[in-house]
Amino acid sequence: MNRKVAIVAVAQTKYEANKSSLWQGDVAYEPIEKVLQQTGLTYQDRTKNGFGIDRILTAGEDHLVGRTCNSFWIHHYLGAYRMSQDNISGDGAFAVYHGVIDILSGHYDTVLIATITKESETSRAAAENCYFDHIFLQPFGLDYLSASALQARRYMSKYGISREQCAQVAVRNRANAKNNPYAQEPLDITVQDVLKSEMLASPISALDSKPPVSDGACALILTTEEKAKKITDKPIWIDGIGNCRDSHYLGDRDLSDCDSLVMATKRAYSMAGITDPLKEIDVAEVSEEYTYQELLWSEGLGFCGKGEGGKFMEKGISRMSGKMPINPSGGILAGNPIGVAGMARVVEAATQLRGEAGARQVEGAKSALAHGYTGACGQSHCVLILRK
Amino acid sequence: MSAAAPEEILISERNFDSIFSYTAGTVRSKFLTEIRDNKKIVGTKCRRCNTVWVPARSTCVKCFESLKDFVEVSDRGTVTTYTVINVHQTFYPMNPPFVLAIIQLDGADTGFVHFIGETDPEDIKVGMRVSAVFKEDRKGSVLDIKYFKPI
Amino acid sequence: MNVNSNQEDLLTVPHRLTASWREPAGVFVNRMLLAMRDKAELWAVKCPICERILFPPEIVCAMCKVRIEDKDENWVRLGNEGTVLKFYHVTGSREVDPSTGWHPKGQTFNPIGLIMPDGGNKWTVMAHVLEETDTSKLYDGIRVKAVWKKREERQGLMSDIKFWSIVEVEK
Amino acid sequence: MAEKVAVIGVGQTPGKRSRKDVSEVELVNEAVRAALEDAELTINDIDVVIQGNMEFFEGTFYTDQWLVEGLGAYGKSGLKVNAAGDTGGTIFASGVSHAASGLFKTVLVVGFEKQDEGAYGGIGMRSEDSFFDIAGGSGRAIGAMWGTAVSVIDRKSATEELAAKVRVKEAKCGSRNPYSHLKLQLTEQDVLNSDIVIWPLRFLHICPTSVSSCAVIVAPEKEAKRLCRKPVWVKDYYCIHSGLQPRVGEPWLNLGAAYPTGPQFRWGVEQAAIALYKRNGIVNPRKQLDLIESYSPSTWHEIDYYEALKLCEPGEAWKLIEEEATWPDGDIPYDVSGGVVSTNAIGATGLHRVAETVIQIRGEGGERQVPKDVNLGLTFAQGADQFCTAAILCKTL
Repeated sequence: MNRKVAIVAVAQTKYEANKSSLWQGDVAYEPIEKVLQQTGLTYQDRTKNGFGIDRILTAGEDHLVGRTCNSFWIHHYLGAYRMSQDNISGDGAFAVYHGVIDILSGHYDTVLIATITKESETSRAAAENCYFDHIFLQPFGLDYLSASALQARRYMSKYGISREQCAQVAVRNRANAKNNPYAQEPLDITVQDVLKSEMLASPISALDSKPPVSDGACALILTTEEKAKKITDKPIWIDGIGNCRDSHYLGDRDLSDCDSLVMATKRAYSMAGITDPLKEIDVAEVSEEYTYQELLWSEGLGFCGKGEGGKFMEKGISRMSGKMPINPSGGILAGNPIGVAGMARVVEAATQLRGEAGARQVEGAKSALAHGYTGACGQSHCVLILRK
Repeated sequence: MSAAAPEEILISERNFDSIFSYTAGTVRSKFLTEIRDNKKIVGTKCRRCNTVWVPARSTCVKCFESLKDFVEVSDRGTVTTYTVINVHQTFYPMNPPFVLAIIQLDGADTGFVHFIGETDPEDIKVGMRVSAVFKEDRKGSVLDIKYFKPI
Repeated sequence: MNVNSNQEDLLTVPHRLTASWREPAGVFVNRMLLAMRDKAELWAVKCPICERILFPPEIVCAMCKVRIEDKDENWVRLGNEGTVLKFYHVTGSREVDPSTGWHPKGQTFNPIGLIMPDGGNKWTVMAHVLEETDTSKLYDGIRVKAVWKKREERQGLMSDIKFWSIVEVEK
Repeated sequence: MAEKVAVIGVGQTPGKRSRKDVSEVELVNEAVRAALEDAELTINDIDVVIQGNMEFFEGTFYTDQWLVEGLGAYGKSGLKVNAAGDTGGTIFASGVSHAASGLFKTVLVVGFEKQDEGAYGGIGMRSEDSFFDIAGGSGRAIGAMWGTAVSVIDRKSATEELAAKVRVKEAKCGSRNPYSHLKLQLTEQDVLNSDIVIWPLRFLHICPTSVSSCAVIVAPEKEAKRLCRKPVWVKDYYCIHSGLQPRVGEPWLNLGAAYPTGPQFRWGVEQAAIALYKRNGIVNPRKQLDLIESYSPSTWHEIDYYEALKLCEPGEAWKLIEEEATWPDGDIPYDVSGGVVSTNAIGATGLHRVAETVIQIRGEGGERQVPKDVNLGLTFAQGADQFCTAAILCKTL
C-alpha cells in the first residue's frame, strides 16, 4: 500500500433517546467542532498554505431525514462551502472506509467524516421496511427486527446456541456501558432479566435488542502519514479495510452463515497482515443490534469456529478482563443510532488506542478491530483494523 | 435576544402519504401470475449451477447467468426458521401475534419467506412440514397465498 | 416454459408509504420563530468575521466555518419593510411533470418575492409571498412591508407573515 | 493521483418515460451487461461495485442492497453513494478513487433512476422545512431553472429566439442518440410557442423525468492496458459544493445576493471549471477542449454554462449560438448526446455524460460522432444547490 492513513482526531455526542431541542445541524456540529479544536485544523479554503480539510464525507439516508439529498440540508454545519463533499448511503463504517480509499487514491489528503442520525424524528422501522425487495418481501411488513429474529432462531437452532448465552452478551455490553459517559442506556441486568423481558419477535426479547430509539452524531478526521505526524503525537493507523455484500433475499443463504462478513474480514486481515486475530487484536468494537449477532459475528471475524459463538462467549476471552475485550463501550446494545453506529465503533476503537478511554480503557491496547454493517441480518459488512 | 431562560421548543410535523407502484418486471410478474391464475409456485433455474431460485429471479446471484427457464416447485415445504412477532407497526399487514417463516419448498434451492397460519405459535418447530393455503380472491401478489399451514 | 420477453401480463405491486418527521427548528431559528410569533419581530444573526447578516439565523457561518456565539451583539433586528430584489409569478404550475406536461390546472399563486429586509445586508434574503398579484404593478427594487397575521393566528412559522404589501412611495 | 485510471467499458440503457417490463433489478442489470460486453469482461473480473441513485425518489432504503442480484455485486467489495443530482458524477469519482487506491483491479460503477415507481417524480421536491414553507410547495428545480433563465435574459447573454435555436440543436442531437429519452423534431417556432411555466421558462426548455441506467468500468493503468484496446484516461476530476444557506423557504431562488456570481447552478460549475483548467493547463477551453458533455437541466443552463465554462466572454453566449460553435460540427461540440434536456434519469445522468464522452473519444459515436478528432473531453454532473463534480477525459495521457 503506497500511502499510510491515520485517524488524528475523534469525537462523539452523548447518545440519547430524544435530543428534541436540537436540530440535525446542531447535533452534527458538536463533534465536528470538537475534532476541529482537537487538531487546530480548519478547511482548506480557510487556510493560507492549503494545509486543511479537503474532503467531507457523511453517511446519511433520505428516509431518516425525510428529504432528498439528505446531507445537503446540514451542509453549512459540515463546512462544505467550496469543498468536495459526498454522502455514503450506508453505515458510518463504510464512510470511514471510503475516506481511507480517497486518501489512498492520492486525490485527497485530509478527510472529515461526520455522521448524524436522529431516530426520534421518524419511525426507523418504517424506513427499514423500505429496505426490503418491494415485490417479494416488503408486503410481509418485514423490518430489521423480524428479519433478525428469523436469523437468530436459524442460528440458535442449528448450532444449539442457548438464549442464556445470548443474554450474557446483553449483560456484558450493558455493564460495560456504565464506564462509557457517551452511552445512552447502561444497565445492571442479569441473564434472568433478559430472559424475562418482553418478547418482541421470538427469540429476541426487549433486552436482547438495542434501545428502540437513539439520537447522536460522531466525527473523525483522517489524513496522510506525513500530515498526521504534524497534527498529533497519537496518530492511529488504519492498516486494514475490507467490505463485502451478500445476497439480499433472506432465503438465498443459510442465515446461520455470515459469508459477507467472512469475506470482508479476510480482505481487512490480509491487508493488515493479520493471521491469528485473537493474538494480534487487543480490543474489538463489533456492531450488533441484537445479542445473537455478537456470537455470529465473532465466528465471521475468525475469533472462533462455525457454531462456536456461544462457547467463545462463555470462555470469557471477550470480557473486559479477557484476552481480547469486545465492546468496552457497550456497543450498539447500549444505544447508537443507525448510520452512526458503525462509525461510533471506529471512534471507540481509536479512543482505546489513544489511551483516552478512561474507565473503559483496555490497558496497553495497540491494535483494534472496528466493524459495522448495513442491511437486515448483516447483508453488507465493513471491517477496519486500527493500530497505534 | 440571546438566551435568557430555557424557551419553548417549536416542533414541525411533516407528513408524507404516497402510493408507490413497483414494477415487477417480466420474470417476477410470471411468478405472481402463476400463483394468481394457476395456484402454482414457480422458480427459475440457472443453466450453469442448476440452482432453482424461488421466488423466481431474473439473474443467478452466484454466477450472474440470466435465468431463462421457469421450473414449477411444490407448494409444500419445510420450515427452516420462523419467528412469532409480538409487537405492532403501522406497516405490519396484521395485528400481533403472527408468525413469519422461511420455507424451503420441495424442489427449490432457496427459502421462501411467508406467514404460518392455522396453528398455535407454540407448536411450530424448525423442520416442520407445511403447505400453502391460497386465497380465493387472488390479485397478483405474494399475499395471494394466505399462509402456510402445518401438514 | 421459459422466460419470453413478451410476457403480456406485467404487474406492478403497490406500496403505500406513510411516514412522518417531527423536527425542531434549531437553537437560533427556534428563537427567531418565537420572536415572530410572540412579538411580530424579525431577527437575524451576524457573523462576527465576515459580517454577513444571516437569515434564517444559524449557529454556524457557512463561509467562515466558525460557530456564531449566542451573544446579544451577534443578533440583528430586521425591519418590517424591505426591498424586493426579484420576484416571479407562477402562471403555469410549480408541480410540472416535464415529461407529460401534466400540471394541476387552475393553481393560482401569489407572486413570490426575494425580499431583502431593512437592517440586513446583501446576504440577507428571504423568499416570501407578495400581496400584489398584478405583476405589472411590481418591479425589481420595489419597497414592501410585512403584513402580519393576528397574534392568535401566528404559530411560529414563516407564514406568520401573511404577505408583503407594496409600500406606496409618494412621487 | 496515486495511479492513473482509465475507463475500459461503458453501458447505457435507452431513456424512457416508463419501463413496465423491468424491475429496478433488471434495469441496472441491462446497463451492467452492456458495460461488461463493451469491456469484453465477465462479472468475475470485477472487484468493486459502486451504485448510486436518489433513493427517496423510488422509496427504497439502501437501494444497493436489494439490487445485488442485478448489479452482480454478490461477494464483491463496494458501497452506495448518494449525493444529489450530481450522484452520477460522484459515483464516477468514487469509482476512480477506488481504482487509484491500489487495492483493486477493476471497479464497476452503476447509476440509475426509475422515477415511474415513485408516486410522483418530484417526491424529492416536496421536502422543504415546514417552518419555511410559505407557498405550499416551491417546485424547487423548476424555480431554480427560472432563476437561470431570468439571469441569462437580464445579462443579454441570449434572447428567447436564440434559446429556441439551442433547443432545436439539443432536440436534433437527442433524436440521433439511441439512448436519448426524447427524440423530438422541433422547429424554433414550436419552442417559442411552448407553454410558459414561469416566464421566460417554457415547458420545452425543461428536462424530462426519465427511467434509465448507466454503467461504467474503470481500472488502474496496469489493468487498463492489459484488459482494454482503447482505454480512455481520466486526466483529472474535481468535486465542489456550495453549502451556503439551504434552509430558506426557496433557497434556490435567492439570486445574486446570496450567491456571489448570480444564479445558483452556475457557481459550482464555474468553480469546478476554473480549478480543472488551472490544474491541467487549459487557458483557452474553446480551443483546447474537443468536446463537452454537460449537465444542463434546461436550455437556459446550457447558455449560462457557455459563459461559466469560459467558452466566451461574460454576456457573449449569443456569439457561440450564432456561430453554431457548440453544434456537433462546431469547434466546441456541446452535449452531442442531446444532453439532460433530452434525458434525465438523475442517478444515471452524470454517468451518461461520462459514457458519451468515452464513446466520442473512441470515435464510436456512429451517426452522432462529431467530425473533429476528440482527444480532450470535459464532462460534469451538477446537483441540488450548486454541487458540481467534473472530470476531464482524454485519449492519451
